[in-house]
Amino acid sequence: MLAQTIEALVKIGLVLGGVMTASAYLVLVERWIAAWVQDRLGPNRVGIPLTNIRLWGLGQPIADGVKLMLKGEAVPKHVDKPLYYLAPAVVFLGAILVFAVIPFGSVLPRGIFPESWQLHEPIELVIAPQLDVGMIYVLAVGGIAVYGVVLGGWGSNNKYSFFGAIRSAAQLISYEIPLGLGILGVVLATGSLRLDAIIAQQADSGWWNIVQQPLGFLVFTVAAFAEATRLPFDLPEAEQELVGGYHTEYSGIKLMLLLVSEFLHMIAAAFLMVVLFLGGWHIWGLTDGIDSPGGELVTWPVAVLRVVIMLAKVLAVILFFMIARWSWPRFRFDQLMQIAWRVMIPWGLANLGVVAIMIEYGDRIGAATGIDWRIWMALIGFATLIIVWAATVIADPSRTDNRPRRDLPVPSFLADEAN
Amino acid sequence: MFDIALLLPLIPALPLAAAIVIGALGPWLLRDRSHVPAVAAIGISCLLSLLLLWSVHQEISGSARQRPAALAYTQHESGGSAADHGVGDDPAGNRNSAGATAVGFERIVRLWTWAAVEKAGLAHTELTAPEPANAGHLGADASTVHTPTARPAFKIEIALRADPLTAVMLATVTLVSLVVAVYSIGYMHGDRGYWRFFAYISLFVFSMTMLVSASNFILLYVFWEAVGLCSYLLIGFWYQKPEAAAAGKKAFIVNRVGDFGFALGVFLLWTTYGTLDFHDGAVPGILGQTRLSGAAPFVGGATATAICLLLMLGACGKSAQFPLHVWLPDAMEGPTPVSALIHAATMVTAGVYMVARCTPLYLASVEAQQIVAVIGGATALMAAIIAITQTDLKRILAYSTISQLGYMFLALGAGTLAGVTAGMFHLFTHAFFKALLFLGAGSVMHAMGGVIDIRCFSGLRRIMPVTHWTFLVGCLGLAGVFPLAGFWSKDPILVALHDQASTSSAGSLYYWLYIAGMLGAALTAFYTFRAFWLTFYGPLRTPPEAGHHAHESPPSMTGPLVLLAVATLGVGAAFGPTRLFEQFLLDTPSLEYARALAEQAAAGTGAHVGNDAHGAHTAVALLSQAVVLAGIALSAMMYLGRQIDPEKLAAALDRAKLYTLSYRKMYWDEIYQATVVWPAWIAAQISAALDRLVIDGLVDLCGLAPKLLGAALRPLQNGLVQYYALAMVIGLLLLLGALLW
Amino acid sequence: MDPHDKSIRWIKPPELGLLERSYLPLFLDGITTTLRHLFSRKKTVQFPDEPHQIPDPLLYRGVHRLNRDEQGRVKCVACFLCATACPAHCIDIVAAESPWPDREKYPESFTIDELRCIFCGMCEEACPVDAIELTSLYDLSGKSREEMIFDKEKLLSVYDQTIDKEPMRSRRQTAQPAGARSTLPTDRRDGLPTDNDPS
Amino acid sequence: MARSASRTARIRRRQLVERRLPMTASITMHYELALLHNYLIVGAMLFCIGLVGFISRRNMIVMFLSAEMMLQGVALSLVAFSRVHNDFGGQILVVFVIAVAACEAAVALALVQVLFSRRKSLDIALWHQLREEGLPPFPAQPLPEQTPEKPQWPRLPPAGVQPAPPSELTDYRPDV
Amino acid sequence: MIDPRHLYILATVLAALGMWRLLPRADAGGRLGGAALVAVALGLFAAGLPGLSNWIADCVFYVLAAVTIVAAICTVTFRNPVYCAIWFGLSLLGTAGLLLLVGAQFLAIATVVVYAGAILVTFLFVLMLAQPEGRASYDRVSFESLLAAVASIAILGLLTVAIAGVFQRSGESTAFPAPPQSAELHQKVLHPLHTAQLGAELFGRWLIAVEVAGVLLLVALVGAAVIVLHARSGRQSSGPQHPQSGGPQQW
Repeated sequence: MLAQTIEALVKIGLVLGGVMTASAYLVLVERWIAAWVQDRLGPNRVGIPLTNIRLWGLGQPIADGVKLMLKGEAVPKHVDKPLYYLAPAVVFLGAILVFAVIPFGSVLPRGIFPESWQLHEPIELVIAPQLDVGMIYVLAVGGIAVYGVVLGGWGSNNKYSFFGAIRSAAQLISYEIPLGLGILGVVLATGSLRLDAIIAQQADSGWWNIVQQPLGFLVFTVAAFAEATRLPFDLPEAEQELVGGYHTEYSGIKLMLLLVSEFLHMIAAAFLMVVLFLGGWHIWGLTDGIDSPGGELVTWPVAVLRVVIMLAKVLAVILFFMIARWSWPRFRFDQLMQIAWRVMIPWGLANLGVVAIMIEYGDRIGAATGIDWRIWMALIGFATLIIVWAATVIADPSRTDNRPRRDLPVPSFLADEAN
Repeated sequence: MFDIALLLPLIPALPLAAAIVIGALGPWLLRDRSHVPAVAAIGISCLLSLLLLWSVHQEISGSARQRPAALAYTQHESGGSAADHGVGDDPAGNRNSAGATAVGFERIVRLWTWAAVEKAGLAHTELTAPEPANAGHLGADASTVHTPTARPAFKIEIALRADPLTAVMLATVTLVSLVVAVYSIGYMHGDRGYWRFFAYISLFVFSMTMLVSASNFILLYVFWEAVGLCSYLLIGFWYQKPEAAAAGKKAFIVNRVGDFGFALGVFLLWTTYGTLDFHDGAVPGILGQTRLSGAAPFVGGATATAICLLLMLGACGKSAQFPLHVWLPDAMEGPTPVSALIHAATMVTAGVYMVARCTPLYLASVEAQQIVAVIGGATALMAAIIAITQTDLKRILAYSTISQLGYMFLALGAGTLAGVTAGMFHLFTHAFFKALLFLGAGSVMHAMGGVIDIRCFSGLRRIMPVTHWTFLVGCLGLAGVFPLAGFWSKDPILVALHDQASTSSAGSLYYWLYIAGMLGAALTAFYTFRAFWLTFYGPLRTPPEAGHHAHESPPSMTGPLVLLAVATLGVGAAFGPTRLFEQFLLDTPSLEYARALAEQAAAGTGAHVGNDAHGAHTAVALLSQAVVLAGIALSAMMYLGRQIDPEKLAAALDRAKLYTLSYRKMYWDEIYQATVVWPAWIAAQISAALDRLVIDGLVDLCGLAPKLLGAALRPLQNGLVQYYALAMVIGLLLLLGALLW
Repeated sequence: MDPHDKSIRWIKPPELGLLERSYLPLFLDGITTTLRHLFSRKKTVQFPDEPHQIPDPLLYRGVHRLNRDEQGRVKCVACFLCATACPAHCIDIVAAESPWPDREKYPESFTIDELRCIFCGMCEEACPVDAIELTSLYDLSGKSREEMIFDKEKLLSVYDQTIDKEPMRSRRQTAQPAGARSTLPTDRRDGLPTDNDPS
Repeated sequence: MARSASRTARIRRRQLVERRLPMTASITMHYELALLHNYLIVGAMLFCIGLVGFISRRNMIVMFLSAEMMLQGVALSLVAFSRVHNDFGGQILVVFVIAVAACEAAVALALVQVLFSRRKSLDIALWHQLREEGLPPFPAQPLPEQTPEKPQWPRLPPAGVQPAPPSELTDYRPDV
Repeated sequence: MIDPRHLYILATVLAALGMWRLLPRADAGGRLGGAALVAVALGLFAAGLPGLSNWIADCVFYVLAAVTIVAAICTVTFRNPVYCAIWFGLSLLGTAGLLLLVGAQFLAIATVVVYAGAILVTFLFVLMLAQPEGRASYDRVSFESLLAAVASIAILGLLTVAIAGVFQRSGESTAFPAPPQSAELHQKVLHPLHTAQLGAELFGRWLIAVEVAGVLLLVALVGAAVIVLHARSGRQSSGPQHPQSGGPQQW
């Protein structure tokens, strides 16, 4: 019991510390990339304090954190205080709780701890192993995170915040559906909701889900961007329109929690993309493993290598997130909604249908044609992607008419203005 | 090549499909092209009908050689005691000795069973089983046929039949429909309801073809009603016109009277025969091979008379015969192509068709035959008299239609095989020349801007030569001038009557009918040519509605006219003297039966049908020609040459109120108004008052008590759902408390 | 804005082609631009380590200086034109009787509050004797407000520091090429150039 | 799973141990039965609290929240029964309850939205057309109008005029 | 020895009075007293509950139940509907925890996903859009607060007393069905692949019901859309012009 508690605490500490540190440093990376894309150098001065050692600016996150924590906090007079205080906590909680089920490696080798500790070996590198509802848990926690934003916006009692909150609520609820649809395809292919099982399935077959379900990957990626409110979907805090969106009225450590939560969302989304679609810790030839359930064949080098590969993949995805930010402009809000409801959900459904059919009949098709059915699945997956994309392009569902309605009577507030 | 089983359903199916297509797409897609599906479907149907006709002909001529010699029926003696249960009245008793080997040609196409009720009817053992006394005389196989049936099942099969009668009717109907549809393209051009018209026409063609090819009474009745519906829709096609709407209503209601009789007749048929099929099924069909070949006899006596008269009532309604003829002249409010197609050529002949189809039933009842003949004769004469004085061209033609239909019934009522075939032949030729005349009248109306009163125009032959010549052909055909269709079809009718007058037991009755027919022929010639002279001769006058440039109609209208004129010229000569039509029709089971009966009668009397009286027939023909020419001459004198002043003559006749009698259509509308409409209206008013005052008052009184009670409880219903929920909770509380304590 | 306003001209949005609707060109365009810039040469100047190169010192408006004439005297004649022209009211002049015969007044004290100054160059424009000028010194900083109020001596010392690099305006103008405006087309009726003119 | 197996093993060892409650008599109850008992009571409480809210609250949305709460109470009881019967039936019924609740929420929200847009109020008392004819409408209880506290928005002075410092800052300025 | 049923009756009376005081009323007083009454009543209820023979389980259960019930009471009694929704969210989380405790992993998460993640947020959304400025008068009064509280809580009393009575009798007689053994539970309801088991049951034995529920969801979706769209189009059609005539489409 004690050993298990300690094991859990160690893992929690590892994950929390790692993720928080990572998010701090990812801020630095984000600033670097922002600078580089704009032909600047980015922060590169803050190194070890009181010395001239700059270390390419690696001390910057510490300085930022300290600054935000020590800064005076201004609480506006007009806010709804309980909600205003509750919001950052909820946002942060929602962001951090996701990591309970996200594996950051596979397992540790057996036999490294004494029997008397009664540990369940091999140690799985995830805080809550064996949680049977892993994937839905992710969705549930993601749903909780909406509250923080909504409450922050409402509690701030400020129209920019409120607009941001309302937009955010609509966006997050809408994009939960394509997110779920993207996940469902993978879950269907795996037959389990557990993330380690999803990785193991990809590793065992050697076919990553991105190859098997490219359409699902696309849908999931777009939905993940939107759920993380990253550009081009950062409507809730669109600076040009809403000052700062729902965190306009926040400052100090509360602001830091909100900002860190955004990075945590991004990290979680990157982890999920890697786990669901990019094979997790798997690389062909390096970390192939039929062994994941028992971990018998896992040796220390393999275990470490898997962690490294997984984190490398995650980092790559995060870099993509950051580069994407500077590559494409923000969507208009109506376009955002159109994309969710009229593009991504049909795509997700199409993907789900194709995956279901292939899971059910794939081996028969394979047997009939003499070709591995996973090849068929990949081919059909890409064909589906092209077909639905082409259909979407032709049907053009994301177009909306935003022009003012001149056939309606002038709204009263405009009429007053005219007078 | 084409199987009958394929052809037969296709013929009605195509117009139905066209009707659906036009109905669905007409208002927004087809619009001015609405005629395309209709004409195409009817055209193909027409082609298929001709193919069917040919196929039937091939089948008959192929199978005529190898008809089974005998079905081994024993002769059934006619017993005097048979009368009490209706078997074997004198014609029926005699016919069994005919051998009845030939039962004609028929082919049944069963599409599906619409309804099936097991053990619906009464057991008809007493109908089919021989009397116990006669049982010994029957052969072994006869007893197997005559086994007492269990209670028969009531089955409605969607069964179509192909036999010569149906084939001829189908060909006639679809051909005339095609011609009229083509004509309508020009005539209805630019009308607001263009698509609607062609949808209705297609629907009508579907209904009519189904009617003539139906093989049971239910289906016949259904499509009998369906053509009535189409007729109603098309009469009231211009429903904005109050006259058209009223005419449609009148037609519909008058037809209901006839159809009620028809329905009763069908019920009686069911209770009598235990089936409604024409053909043999599990039970021998009413007109089926079994019954016709003598295995299951027809019911005679009062039952037969009742059945026949009820059916006749239906036929009277549909074919506008004497008491129920009043709707047809009013039906001329519809578009002229409709008058030509429905109210002259096809639908109104449904009654004739039905009576002809049921010939064996009528043969079982002499009284019914005579009544048919009397009604036909009366109608023919009466309508002709009325037509003399009418001034509306279409009404003249309408009354002539009634008159000609009367001729047909006269022929059917003659009760001889020759009469039946003559009636059908008249139906066939009449379809062409009456359609021609109506279409000609439509052409005139088209040119005159909708005016149809012959007093308003004259001398139109100069501006409408084609219409003039074709109309002339039609008039000659209708009048029955020698080589034209009317002569060849009307003459056999008169001959049949003449024969019947000389041979029948009721000779004097038929003699008077023969005279009425002659008189009718004269009057027909007179009024036909009266209208013709007044319209096309004399000084050129056009009504102001026609505008300055009254002109001949477009080719799409004159083309059908010419086609029909050619048919009128040729069809009589082609089928009349050669007797092809008659020979062909004789292979119809019903008529085959009549022939067998006639042969048997002839054998009984030792005479030979149709041979001995050749001289008499020539005399009849010459007499009729003379009468017709006299009528034409008289009209020419009155209206062309003005040797006789028609007004003076009218004034002279009117001293005995004769002219007014004819002009006011013998006051039939007024009589109906006084005897039916007003009493019904008064009764309705009384009933309404009674209902409103007495019955409603009582009911209201009963309703008052709950109302008072409700007023006391009303405040509980305060409209707030939560109070209702609270009441529920309190109720639940009481319930739980009672349960737990 | 009243959408019923008749004066509004409604502009039709551009129709997108199939390819553009597929989002792929935009996608590729965005990512290639980003990647190109990601690896391109950076333009940042590492300021304290590398000196900032001002492209044209003559155009740059930095710290003020008070010019001296040939005899080393302050050129200013205390006419107050610069103080009048200054939109930030940062120039404070105390005039006094000139000790020299060639002018009536001279500034007894001449103070510029560099914290209030907006470096617009109006004073330089206004000065009739080219006494006040803006140099290209940009790294002006101080540890107190008082330090940032430049008096006459300090302004003159700026002149002493910078005179070698930046000659006085009067001398600059001689080096200027012939006036650009004289080359403008004059055949137009109003004689004014337009942006649309193809020449 | 193995962990929970060991936990239940321990529970099995102790499941008949008596436990003394502070006020009541010592109640000996099988672990599963005790669980069922407690869950039923909690479920009943949720249900009844929801009932109170549904009957008495006038805000339409709060009414719906209360209705959902009643569903939650039922769901708790069902799941407890499911466990004590060792059968998935109860849980599956809860799945359907959730589905029905989702439907209800969708339709209810649509209705609320429409009703709100008609009367600009969420008051259920405005909607009593179900009442009998001739009855007076629901009497609105006279309430002292509670004027909302006037929010103090920061205001910019007119251009060119120095903003006057807030009164509380004229005496004491901690930031200077 | 105190019969827990007596405790429950006492608690019911207190809770009814407390709820009455807590509900929004025109006189707007006595809320603190109401809260105290309700707290005492809850304590009495808790005292009547049998222990779970494991102090950890006890703690977890009592904490979760307290969170659930207190949040539920707050939901019903708070004046500000936004707070009501938030409290309801907390109550839902407590319920999810209770479900987790009893081994229904999937339902716990599904409750959070569907209720908290979707339904409640949508409620909140509408509430925020529809909430007028200040506190609405209808949020400060309630219908028949005394009668509603007393009747509803009386039902609670009946239920709790009945439940307690049934369980007390079960200790005496053997007629009560034997509770399942832990091993049995782990074979079925607490199976390690709990979700898969539930899914197999759901899509096997209850497939038709699932289909029906799916149809119901679809109908609700369409219905909701139709209600809103219909209302919207109805508003528009009352405007002076037809929507398509003379709009900006006329370039």
